Amino acid sequence: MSMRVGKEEVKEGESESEDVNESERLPAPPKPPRQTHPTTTNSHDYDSTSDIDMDIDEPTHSVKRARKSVVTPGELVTSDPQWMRGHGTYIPPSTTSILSTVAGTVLKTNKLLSVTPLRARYTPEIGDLVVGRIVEVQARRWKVDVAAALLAALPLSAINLPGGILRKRTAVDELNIRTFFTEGDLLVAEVQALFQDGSAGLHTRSLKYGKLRNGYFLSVSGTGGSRGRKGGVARSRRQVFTLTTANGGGEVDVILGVNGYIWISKHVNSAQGNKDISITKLEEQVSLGVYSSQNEEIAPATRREIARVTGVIRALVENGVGVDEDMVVRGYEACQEVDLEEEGERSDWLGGEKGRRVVELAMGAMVT
Amino acid sequence: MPREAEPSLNEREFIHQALREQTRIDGRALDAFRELRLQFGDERGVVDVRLGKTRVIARISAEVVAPYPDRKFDGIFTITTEFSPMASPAFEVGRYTSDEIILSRILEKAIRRSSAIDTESLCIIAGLKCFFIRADVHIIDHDGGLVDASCIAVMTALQHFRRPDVSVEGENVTIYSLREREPVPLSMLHHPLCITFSYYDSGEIVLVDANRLEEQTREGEVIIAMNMHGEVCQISKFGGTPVDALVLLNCTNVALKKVQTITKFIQRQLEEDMRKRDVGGLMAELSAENER
Amino acid sequence: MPLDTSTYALSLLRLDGRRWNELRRIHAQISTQAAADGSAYLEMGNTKVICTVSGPSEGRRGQGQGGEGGKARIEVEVNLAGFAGVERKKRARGDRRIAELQHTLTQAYTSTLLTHLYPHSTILITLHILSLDGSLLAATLNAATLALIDAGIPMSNYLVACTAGSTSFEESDNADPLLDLNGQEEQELPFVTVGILGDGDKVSVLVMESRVQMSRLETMLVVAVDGCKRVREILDGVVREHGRNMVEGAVG
Amino acid sequence: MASSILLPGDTIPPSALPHAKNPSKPLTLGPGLRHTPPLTITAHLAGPLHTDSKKNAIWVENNGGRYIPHPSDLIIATILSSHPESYTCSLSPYTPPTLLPHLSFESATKKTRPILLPGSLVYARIASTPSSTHLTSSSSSSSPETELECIHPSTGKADGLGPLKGGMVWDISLGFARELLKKGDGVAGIEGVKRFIGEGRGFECAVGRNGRVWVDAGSVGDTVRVGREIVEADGRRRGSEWGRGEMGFR
Repeated sequence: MSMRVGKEEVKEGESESEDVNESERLPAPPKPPRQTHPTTTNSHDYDSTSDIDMDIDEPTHSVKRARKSVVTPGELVTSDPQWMRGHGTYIPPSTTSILSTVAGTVLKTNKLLSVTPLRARYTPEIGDLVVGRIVEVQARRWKVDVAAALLAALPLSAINLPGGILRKRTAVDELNIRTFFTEGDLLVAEVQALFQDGSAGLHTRSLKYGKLRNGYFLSVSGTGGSRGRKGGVARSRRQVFTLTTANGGGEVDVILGVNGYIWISKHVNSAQGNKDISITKLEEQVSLGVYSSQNEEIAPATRREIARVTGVIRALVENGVGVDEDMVVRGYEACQEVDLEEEGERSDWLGGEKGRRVVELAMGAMVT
Repeated sequence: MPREAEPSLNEREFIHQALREQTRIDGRALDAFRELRLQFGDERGVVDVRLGKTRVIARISAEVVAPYPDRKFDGIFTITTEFSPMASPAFEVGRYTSDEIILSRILEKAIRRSSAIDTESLCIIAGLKCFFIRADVHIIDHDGGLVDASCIAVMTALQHFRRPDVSVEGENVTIYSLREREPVPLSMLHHPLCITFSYYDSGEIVLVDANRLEEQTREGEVIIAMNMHGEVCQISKFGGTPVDALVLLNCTNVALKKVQTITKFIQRQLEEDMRKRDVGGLMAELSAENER
Repeated sequence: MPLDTSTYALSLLRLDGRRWNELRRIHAQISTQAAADGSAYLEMGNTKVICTVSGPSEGRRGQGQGGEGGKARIEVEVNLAGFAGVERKKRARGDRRIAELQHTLTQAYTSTLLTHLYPHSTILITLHILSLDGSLLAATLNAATLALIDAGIPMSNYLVACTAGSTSFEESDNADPLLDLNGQEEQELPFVTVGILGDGDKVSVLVMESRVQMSRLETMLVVAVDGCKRVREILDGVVREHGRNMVEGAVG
Repeated sequence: MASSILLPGDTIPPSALPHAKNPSKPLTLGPGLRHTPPLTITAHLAGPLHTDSKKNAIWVENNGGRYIPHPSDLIIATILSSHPESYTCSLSPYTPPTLLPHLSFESATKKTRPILLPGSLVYARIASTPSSTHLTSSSSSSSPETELECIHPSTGKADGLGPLKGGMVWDISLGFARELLKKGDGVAGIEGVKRFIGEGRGFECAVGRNGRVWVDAGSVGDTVRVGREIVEADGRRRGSEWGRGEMGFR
């Protein structure tokens, strides 16, 4: 009796020849007596999808078309060995064909084939601007939730210590670590390094970064992440911008973290008008309030506009539109237009039908 | 806290390489079981099973209880498993590992659900009194193959066990002690046994009765329970690397041969034990008759 | 047995009017739960399952980091609603059957997902069974596959599952195979649950809990594998449909 | 050398003490013995008593199951994980994890150190054990964990220590491992192993005091053969004890 089973050739992705293969490998399903096989009703409904399968089998074809069409896990992207596999693909052992591992769209960069998932958790990349939340304080670093697979690390040595950039980190700072950031604090930071396991190292060594206050947090994660995915934050030239709002709301800062975390806050003119102040002076000024967790006074009108911007972003996400500076500005303008059209009692809630109108209007503005 | 040693990379690589060359590190053929030894206790229904270094003790006990209200005509039969930390550093008291859940579920499916015991025969008076047969399985030493060894232990112990004889007169039940009447064997409908297959290289290499090291390095397992008449009682392949359907069908054929061999071995051992007991047993019976 | 075979032999129609090789209606949706990283809702006939996936994310404290060998750990929680069956049953928390189900799903996805891409992290799959009418394991596997795709977690292929049964336990000539058993049929007839990876004959999960002649097994396996391929087509259609909506129709 | 079998609590008669050639050398008590001042020595392990008059040492041989690290023992360790400055290693399931500093390899610097994946094997020496009340722990440091090293602390040479590539590991009893490593026949105990293995075979091997033998004989078949011969020799050696220990189960 032999326990070794000879390996039969496995043919990948040839859906047409599947039936032939199967009968060689396993006996065909037996026919019950006096019974003719009804054709399977289900396969008819999905005939359209199998057309796509076949098109994609052609390597040259697939890459051109794939910008639009969706591949699903296990689908053959190409069997042409000239391509290199990138994210979202894999090569089964002892073959040269590249299969997709996620549902998404094919992306080709030179000879690199990758599949961008329709939706995934945020994958950190160096240089990303992210909004995060401190979840753990350790001896010389913080652990920050940035909606990635692993918590990011923010070392004590990678923050601006009060008293100037050039100051050395001391043992006293280590003891007072919670006076800078403590559990639950929100911050904006940049991804400085990636570790072996894919987790990110952050830094806040710039005036742009640091603790967040005076505002409102919004998460569009789940759709968050890279490459301008629909319904998430798009990587763009500017992730941080200031919006001049109507209705006496003043200026509102918007920070679009690439990780899908968004911060909308009252604009504070700390360094305004002191453009020619020396660096060290500026640092001193920074040290005063930068680690404060105390909100400043925010006028009701500003609060209302912060909420409106939040509503606009939420409406964009709900309707599957990528969020970037341009869209937020257009969305906000569209929102005002819709508000003007509305008569009688006005609702500030931007869900449902009104949200959809706002987004349509904003999208229309982009096309023209 | 003890922690079970994970096989080192060297060991993993070596075992794989050896299997590709049809060699197992303990020198067995790929389809060979380790040496199986059965030792019966003085008492009926106690069996000590050794499969290589793996050691399992099963003990059967019976008491008279009221049947479950929804199953008035059936006796009760349960199997409990006990993993002792002495068997392996992986086991802890009071913590259920997935090993334990799988073992108890497989025994449940292979023996109880496949009705190896005729539970109706355990009924004394419908709805009032029945036998409660309990099989306790203790894992004493763990070197792989727990499911196979435990199944052998329970099945052998059930066949070795004798329950007290009873007589019913109306509502009155008399349970005879061992001295009064020769106890009776349990009524068994069939004798299922479990065979665990471990596979490597997506099912290209299939082993039976893997030891612990082989279990730790395998890609997956298939546990097949069957009886010697070719009836499959349960199959469990809980994930693991996918294998070809044909490999699985081939496993059932191998399992049948193994089950037939082991069933015969158990039968022989039971008969031998009977003969040993009979010398004294016959004497006792004779002397009892003389007294009468 | 008598329940099914008696009428089936005459009409070749099963209790719910299906023929031997017909699947029940499969209805599936993905991205149903906004709060989860991935989610899906699946109906196979009257078996209704909702599944959410969270992760890969940093595991809960004190549980160690990730799985063994620098791979992501997969945790599965199955919750069988008290109202899922015909009678309301209160189930003990340590129900071994549920524990076994969780173990099966964990094992199946540990080898299907490309867990080495997410070292030190945990992927949590939560399943709620809202209504139960057979094919419990198959439905949970299918729902989890959809939810994992929605979460964008890389997998080597679809893991789809289906059940198949036989109208007789014995080795006799007039036994017919049946595809996709409902709850009533599962109680009466022997059946297997088969989960296959992709569209070949690669069996990832195989569970059979009934006693049956081994010659029956082959037929049941063939029918189930065939059913899995059809289930895969349906699920793939759902994913593509969803994908098209996300890629093309941003508004409306 | 082995004179009598001791049981825990037995007192060592003065006649059993080694007759030191050099009377000024202090008596060394090995494992299993406890000194109660002024002059009583009692056993706290069961086993045969061994004496060495050259070293003026006395100890109880015990084939106990659990390995307890002692400084300068040679062991085979499995890497569990890597940390900024050291690896965590496992010696046996019941021994607490030990540390192996990254720089403790031959010619290792911050930049060029061996990268060892979890599950790799290393042949190492125990550098220090946590300070304890053990009689033998004279050279222990105050580190809370056992530390390993793969270089000779003074010469900086590997002396055969370091990562083990390929091959296979077999478990043997602790007593057998000690026996193989005895008599200073080469570092890795290969001479000890050769006493039990037929001549005419080339193979590499390393014996760890934690009850593990690593063997690489080139081919799979030869490695299996050598490994099984060692394991069988171990079985034969304790065969008599085991045969008696086989209790009839009642």
